[in-house]
Amino acid sequence: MSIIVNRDTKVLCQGVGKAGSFHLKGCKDYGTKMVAGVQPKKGGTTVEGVPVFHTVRQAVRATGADASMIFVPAPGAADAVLEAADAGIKTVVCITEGVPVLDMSRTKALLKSRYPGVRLIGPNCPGIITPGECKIGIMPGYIHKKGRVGILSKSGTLTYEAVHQTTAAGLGQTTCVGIGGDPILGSTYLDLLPLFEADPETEAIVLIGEIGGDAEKQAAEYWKAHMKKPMVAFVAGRTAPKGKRMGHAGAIVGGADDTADAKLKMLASYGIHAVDNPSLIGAEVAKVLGK
Amino acid sequence: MSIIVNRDTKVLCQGVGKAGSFHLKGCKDYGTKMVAGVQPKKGGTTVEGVPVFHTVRQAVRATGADASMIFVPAPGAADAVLEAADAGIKTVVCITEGVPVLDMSRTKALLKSRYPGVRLIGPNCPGIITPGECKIGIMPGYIHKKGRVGILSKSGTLTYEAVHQTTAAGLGQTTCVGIGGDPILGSTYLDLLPLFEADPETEAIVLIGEIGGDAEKQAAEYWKAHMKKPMVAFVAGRTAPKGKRMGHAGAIVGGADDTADAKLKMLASYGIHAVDNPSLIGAEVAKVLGK
Amino acid sequence: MKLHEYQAKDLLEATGVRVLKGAVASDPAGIEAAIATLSPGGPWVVKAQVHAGGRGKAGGVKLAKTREDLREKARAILGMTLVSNQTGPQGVKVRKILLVEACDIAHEIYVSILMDRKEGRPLVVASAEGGMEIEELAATHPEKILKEHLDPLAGMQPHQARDLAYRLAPGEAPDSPVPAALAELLMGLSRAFFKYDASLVEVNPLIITPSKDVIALDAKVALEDNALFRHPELEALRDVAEENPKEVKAAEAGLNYIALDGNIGCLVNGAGLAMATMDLIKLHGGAPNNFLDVGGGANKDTMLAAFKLLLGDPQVKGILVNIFGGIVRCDLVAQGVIDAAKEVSLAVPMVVRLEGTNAEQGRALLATSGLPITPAAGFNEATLKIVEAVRGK
Amino acid sequence: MKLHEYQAKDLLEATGVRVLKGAVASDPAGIEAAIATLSPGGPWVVKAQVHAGGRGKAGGVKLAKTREDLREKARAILGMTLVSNQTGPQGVKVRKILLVEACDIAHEIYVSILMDRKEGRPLVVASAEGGMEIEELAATHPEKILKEHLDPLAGMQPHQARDLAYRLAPGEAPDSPVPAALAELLMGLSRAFFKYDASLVEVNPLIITPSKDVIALDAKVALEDNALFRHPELEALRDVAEENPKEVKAAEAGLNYIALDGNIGCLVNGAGLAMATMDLIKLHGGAPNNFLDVGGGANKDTMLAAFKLLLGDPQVKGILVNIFGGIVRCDLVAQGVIDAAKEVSLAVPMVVRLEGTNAEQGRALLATSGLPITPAAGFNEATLKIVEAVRGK
Repeated sequence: MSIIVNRDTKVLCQGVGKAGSFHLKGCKDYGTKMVAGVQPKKGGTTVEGVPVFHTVRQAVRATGADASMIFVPAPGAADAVLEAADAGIKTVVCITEGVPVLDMSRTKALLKSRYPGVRLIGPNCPGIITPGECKIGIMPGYIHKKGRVGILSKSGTLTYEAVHQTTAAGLGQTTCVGIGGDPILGSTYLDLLPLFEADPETEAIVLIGEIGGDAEKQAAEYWKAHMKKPMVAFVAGRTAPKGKRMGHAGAIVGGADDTADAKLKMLASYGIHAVDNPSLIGAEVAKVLGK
Repeated sequence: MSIIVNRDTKVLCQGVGKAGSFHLKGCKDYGTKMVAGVQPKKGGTTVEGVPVFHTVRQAVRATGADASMIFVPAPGAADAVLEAADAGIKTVVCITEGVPVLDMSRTKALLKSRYPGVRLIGPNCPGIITPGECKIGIMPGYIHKKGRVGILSKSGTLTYEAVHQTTAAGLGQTTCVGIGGDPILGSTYLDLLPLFEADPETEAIVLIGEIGGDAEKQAAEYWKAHMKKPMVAFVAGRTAPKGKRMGHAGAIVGGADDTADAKLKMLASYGIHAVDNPSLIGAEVAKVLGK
Repeated sequence: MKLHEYQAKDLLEATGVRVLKGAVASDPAGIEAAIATLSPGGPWVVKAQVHAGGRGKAGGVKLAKTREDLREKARAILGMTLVSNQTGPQGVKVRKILLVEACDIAHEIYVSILMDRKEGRPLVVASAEGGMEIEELAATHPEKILKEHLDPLAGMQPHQARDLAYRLAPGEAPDSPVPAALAELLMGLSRAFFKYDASLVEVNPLIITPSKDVIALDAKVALEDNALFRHPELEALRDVAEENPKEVKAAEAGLNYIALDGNIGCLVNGAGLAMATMDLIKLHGGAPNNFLDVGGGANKDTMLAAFKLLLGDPQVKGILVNIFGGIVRCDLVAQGVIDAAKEVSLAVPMVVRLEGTNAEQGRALLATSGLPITPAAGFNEATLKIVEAVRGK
Repeated sequence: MKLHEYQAKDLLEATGVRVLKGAVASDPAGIEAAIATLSPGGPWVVKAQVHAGGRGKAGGVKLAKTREDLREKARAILGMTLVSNQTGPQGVKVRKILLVEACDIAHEIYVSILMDRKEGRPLVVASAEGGMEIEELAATHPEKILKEHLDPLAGMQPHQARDLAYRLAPGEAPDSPVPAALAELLMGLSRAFFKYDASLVEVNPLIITPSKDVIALDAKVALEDNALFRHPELEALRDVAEENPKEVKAAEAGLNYIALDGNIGCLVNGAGLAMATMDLIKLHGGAPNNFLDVGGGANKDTMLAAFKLLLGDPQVKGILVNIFGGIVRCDLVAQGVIDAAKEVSLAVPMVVRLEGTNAEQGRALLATSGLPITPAAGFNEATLKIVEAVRGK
């Protein structure tokens, strides 16, 4: 089992410029059902053996796609999200980084009021992968292995570390979701934790956080109140100085409770296995699962 | 019994200028629990023996009001609706006429997304009355009589006719709602018909329509599909020429199906007691109820 | 408030819509001045500027190939009485004309934005088959009508404009500039709709030229009267010459009045009751002369203005006053009727029905006034009496 | 992008916020010119224009009562090194000052608008007790902080502004003009927040004068970098002199770089891994010199620019390269490292950890390059090795 995406998910790619077509191919090669590309002025052509349409509506009508991967440049990314939602796409994964915060604020408001059934992941995220079934995003597929751990992360390459470590430990993953590093995200930990808890094959959850915001605290509270599966967590940014934006638009230390140290302590206080050494994530999960 | 408002409803009045305070007094004299007035710069004063506050939040905190009657002039009326909703008021009755259509379109969108539990009646309506218990609006209270008929109408004085006739026929009313004559209304027939159907004391429903829009058709379809109580209907505007706005902002003949004649025929075709003589509404209800 | 084509084009241009503006003339000298501003090589088009639609079929739009031809056609149209299916048989006088360069057309599109009252949201109605009457197309080929709702807070989204553009210009080559230009034009129409609080923005036809330009060739904009307070500068665009003079007069007196064809003058409080009164007159075989809602503030001044309006109309052969006093007190209305009737000298039969607050006192006042007023107890009786009174007149 | 007070005031004034603009000077002649524009009667205030906060306590804001006093204080502040709790011990040089008329103050208010990431909506944070540091107030008297969310599509609604105004100026008489003026000022702040894609709009203090004027006495605006493409005209407001020169240089090279205090230069792909690398260095007793995310496009040019930046910093005593190749191929990264290292002559120890796509090939390339590079297999091992290598340096 898995969450959100699986072998039946039919994916289209919005934005098939250089990056979009490169990753469209990557996902296709991984085995994902890539059914269409979308780009104005490119309708009627093909990219990597996949038909391209001018609009998402056209693509959905022709292919029945139910998920989208967005590589549209930042100025048009929020509009691309809404275009996908409006065309009936249920899972929208926005890889694009640099989307203006107000665009996301407005887009979330519109999604909530007009398209309540749509799940947006990202923006500024590596995507989502169910190993061996469906990869929507830019993660290196080969490091993943079908298995027992659900991974939820604000970071890209740091997620790869966690994946690599859990694969090396022989645990493997059910589904890995990079929720993105922006201040306003389509899906938060809170939106996705219930899915992992409900997924029968997910035995443990790895949560990778960052400085900035209180999403980790909300996750810990939710975990404590509603979840039975063990959770291993790491929070990046212990060395980040206050007020400096650490690459991710959301990774900026705010108030006193918003340091990585404070977050790690907070997580531990809830009973979550908080590790302060990011190279020990896999080992900690193995220990927790008694392996 | 009754719908929406009753003897326990605590009402505040937004806009206590000349018209607002006049009708505040009218409602209070009728027996309505008028608990507050709201007008910036008038906070701390009293109007007709009722304390006035600068803002609805202040008024709600001090008085526990749960309904509002709005007389704020058109440019600020939509904002007044949102102010009431934001302060926790659940029933908002907007009497003001001349509210710009786009203001209402935006206000409905915001009510739906931010304040889904709020019921707006109007704008440009006479209000709502549960005879003997609660009058929120400008209707002459004394023509009403506690009784068996629910009245739902786009028109003001024409509603009074229906009330007068049903009172004269000895039937009386459970609750009468003037939904208003504007193109975009806070509550439509569709929103209120289920309440009348569910109200044990309402035995029959009078629906008074007008040219413009297809609200009457929607009501007829709903009635046919979901309601058991008999309905008597009249539609004003048989003599209205196409393209001319008949007083109410919404009363304008549109397409071919949008004449009063067509609407009356349509209503009759669904099994509704459609009368073409507005002076016979009361008699028709009496006949239908076998009196 | 309806606008003329040339006014609509000015407003649309300001929100980024590409239009052909041309030049307006309202007299012969103006025609010469307008011609001087146009490019020397024709052809050109002369377009009557009237608020009524259907002007093309009515001879209000003409193509001219030479300068002399242009001058002649401009002079012919300016001042003509234009009779279309929307003007009534009496027609309307053409007081202004627009002279504009003609344009080659490869494709005609229909687009409008209006408020969908059912959904409570603005709606784009469009068709790849423009140029013809949209009602006709909607009746015969509903599948050719595209509909797209707009969020009232967010306005038209770029993806909606793109989607519409590709559907409205389906035959374009992949690298054609048309879809992007069309999408941008649609965004401009949406901006105009929201910016001006329009009740209608309509472009028919919106054209694609053989050289792939996308232009709003015609334009119709109606503004919402209730929102004009936000746009005081647009009030100057009102052309009262295009409106019914009786209605203009009534509006000046603060009356809610619509002129009709019948001979029974109606004076009622409340729009719904006013319509129902007209309906009942017709049901009893009479013909209402007007819709007149004196509203909740019916007093002596309103009554006087209303009576003057009705009695000043030679078509009016009788008057029905129907008041359901709620907020309005019937005794005050009766006094208003009496005072007004005395001042204007009542020469036609008048039936008065008073009901509601202080109705008894009002009726008593009328009964003792000595005026030739027929009282009526009920709504039905009142209309029967006035229909009877004017029968054969 | 942070703005100076005088820039922020210009932007706020354009959205209807009442400010005292004064005059800016950046040299002695400018001071004279600025003084000439001010009203002759004092007092006036001289305010250092630096991006760092806390300038009042640091001596960057002074009141002057006479013209001579004003001139002296302006000259003293311009060019001073201002050390506040936000500048670090080295302080910042004052390159610009704002001279502005002083204002009598009856009441000080704090207002800011920023994005609440938890709710995904803009949030107004305000207090009737302005003038002091809001963090302090929030800690000691959280009940004195008002919070009001804004709808991102609709913006601040008039009723929200009114409600805030009455709560922020509670002692006003019923007929006082203050609540309405304050509400209008708040609406102006909201318009500015949305119009400019601000990440922060802050006014502290917002004052009420004894004569009941409502004025934004100070103003802080930060713009969202990601949205600057929508506001090319605002790019000119960037003051690079206020930014860390290493960070400015890095930004010019397209690198995502933040300067820190330690001696281990870090070069990592991905922001999260970069932070985790810094964290692990610290966990092992080392001190990172920087955050540096080379992103997904790590190639020879990026590597070269990154190495130049790190090696040009005398504080850097060792370099850790940590790459988890996903999209990035490790063999290409290794080649980039080799090429760059040759070009800049590597004088400090360097540990390289390559993992992911083509890691084997990458490691082999490094091993045979002849460069003094220490390979590391794992994340942990790599940080241990570099900490060891720079220990005692």
